[in-house]
Amino acid sequence: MTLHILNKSPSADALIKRMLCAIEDGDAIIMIEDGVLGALDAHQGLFSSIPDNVALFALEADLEARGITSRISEQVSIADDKQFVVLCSDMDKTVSWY
Amino acid sequence: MTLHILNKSPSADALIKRMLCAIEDGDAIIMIEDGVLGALDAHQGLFSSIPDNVALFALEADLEARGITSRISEQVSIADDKQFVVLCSDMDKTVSWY
Amino acid sequence: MSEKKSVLIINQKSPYGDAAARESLDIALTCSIFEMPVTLLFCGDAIFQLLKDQQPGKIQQKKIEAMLSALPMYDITEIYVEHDSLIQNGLTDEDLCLPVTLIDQSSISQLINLHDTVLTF
Amino acid sequence: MSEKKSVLIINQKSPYGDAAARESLDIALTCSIFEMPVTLLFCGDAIFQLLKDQQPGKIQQKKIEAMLSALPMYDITEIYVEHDSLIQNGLTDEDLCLPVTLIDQSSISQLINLHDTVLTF
Amino acid sequence: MKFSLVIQASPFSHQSTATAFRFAQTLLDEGHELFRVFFYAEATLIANNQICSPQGEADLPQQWQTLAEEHQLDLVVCIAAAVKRGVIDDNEAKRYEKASGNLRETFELSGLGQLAEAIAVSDRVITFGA
Amino acid sequence: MKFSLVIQASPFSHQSTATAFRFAQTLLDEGHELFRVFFYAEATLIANNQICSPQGEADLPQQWQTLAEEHQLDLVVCIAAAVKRGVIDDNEAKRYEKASGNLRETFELSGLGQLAEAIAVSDRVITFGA
Repeated sequence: MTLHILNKSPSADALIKRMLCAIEDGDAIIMIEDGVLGALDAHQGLFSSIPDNVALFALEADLEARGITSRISEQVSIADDKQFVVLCSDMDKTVSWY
Repeated sequence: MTLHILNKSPSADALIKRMLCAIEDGDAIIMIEDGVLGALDAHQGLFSSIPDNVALFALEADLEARGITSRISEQVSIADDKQFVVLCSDMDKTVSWY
Repeated sequence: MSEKKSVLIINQKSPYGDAAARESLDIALTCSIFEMPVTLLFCGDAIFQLLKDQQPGKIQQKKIEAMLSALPMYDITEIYVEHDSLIQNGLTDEDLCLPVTLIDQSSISQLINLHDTVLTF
Repeated sequence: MSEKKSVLIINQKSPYGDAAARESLDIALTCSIFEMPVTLLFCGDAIFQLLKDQQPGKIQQKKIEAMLSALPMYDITEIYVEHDSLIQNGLTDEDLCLPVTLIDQSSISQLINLHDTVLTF
Repeated sequence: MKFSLVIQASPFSHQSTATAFRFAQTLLDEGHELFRVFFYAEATLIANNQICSPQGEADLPQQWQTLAEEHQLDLVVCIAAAVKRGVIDDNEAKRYEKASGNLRETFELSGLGQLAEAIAVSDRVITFGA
Repeated sequence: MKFSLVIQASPFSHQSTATAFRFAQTLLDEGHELFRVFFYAEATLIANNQICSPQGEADLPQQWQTLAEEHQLDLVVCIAAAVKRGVIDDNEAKRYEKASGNLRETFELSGLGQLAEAIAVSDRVITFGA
């Protein structure tokens, strides 16, 4: 099981498409830095293809910085720095997408 | 009349779309650095919307570096460094897209 | 300096993830101090520079929103936002910290035409 | 070092415009010297790192192609290329400077599964 | 659990070094071990001791140094990447005939082998890039 | 015709500074005037005199210096951008209590006003970024 760490916004189409192709059952995704822009409700379609058992997170500090905490999709859970570390240790490995 | 200087590859979709929207009759485009990847014959469709009187160039040194000089679209003219300078002086202003 | 060249600054980068937002703003303020007419255009991810309620304390950065709010004091009031980008992100101009003029992507060429020099960030 | 962790390096950046190609290669060679099994994957613009006939003399850089050609000497022979990216750019594996294995984008997950550590460039 | 971090992006134009710093702090708070932080490519720039962080802004080089001193962290800066970016210790200053080194305390220049070792011995290697 | 160039990207990870150098050389060869080259943001890193360019590779800082000496070019490095990146002249070294400056000869630290002036007086301002 892999934690996919995404730090680019939805404007990085090709990157996000590649990452989504690399997702397997039981993986998780965390959006950090500019990546959290993908958590917006308006971009819900972006992650429509991922399996139900793939959890989708966005990093709290980056959501708050950008003022979008209240605008995120229901699909996305907010992770604080501690949960980010927990996710990294719970999953077998991480892949950073940038 | 504006010279548009593009240095990102076709994978920068949104950027290229914005640049194409900003093109007017009589403008010119020069692809430099990674931008020259857009000169490939395979990406001919990218520039299908530009008016006939918009000239399309790619910088010679960057085409050669990447080994794609022989693979470029008929639409694209090769400019050497000197022609790049001439284009900048012939047009009223330049906009760099990156 | 004899001439007053007009400057269009095209912003395309999101705040915080990239330093371009602040670098661009510093140039806008300087040109304005030198009495050059400055117009700002925000496209793509750069619209997030203008979003209200930014709280970058946890990531130890300064509020871009607060810096941009100072623009009217520097007589920079020509602020354009690519409407298409707002829509794509589910936002409207009421979500922004400054009064702006919405334009379609297809109108960018007119802005370029109206200015002597164009800088991009 | 007791374990021999296997390393997958995912390359996505074009040569020359970005320094990532060389930085990635240096890590691949080092891991191989330390006897860690290394697999390289080239996706998107990174396929141009492998293209034949590069002549970066005028831009004063070293041939990435030449450096990559040395990989087999370092026992790095697991080289995968995203087939979709070749097709989009009108290229085939005959245009590349090394023997590679073509894979579909949908097979990247299998490569990730097979390795202990994944680095991206 | 034993972590190592690889940081690749410039601290001056990307968030990576700051995000990695918070991550390092948090994992140590949680009782994990941080085996090594490897600064590569543009991230090596952080170890220049002539950086003057603007007043009222985060001083990331100092923050890393303080964290390293508190927890005896191994902050390794890739020597090849650093030297070509003008970040050198006194040895390199001599070798390249420069007046003096400018490597910040607690950071150490070393080769990519340190990264290979970190990969070999760590349970998790997390990359922060841009 | 009177040109000025604005360079924004890191010389270590992008082509911009190299492309701008060829452009500068060519425009001078063609008999144009180069009023000023303004190094901004990450591009200010080029003026660090502790950079040790690898053997057999282009030494861009030296190339810019040589071109500037030949043509009395005005190479201006944005002071705010440079100082926070650890590129300082002797004045700044004193002000920030650093052991010494590391600004390469022929480069000069100055403010953004120099860019505004370049825009005001040049016929063309070409930006090289990434």
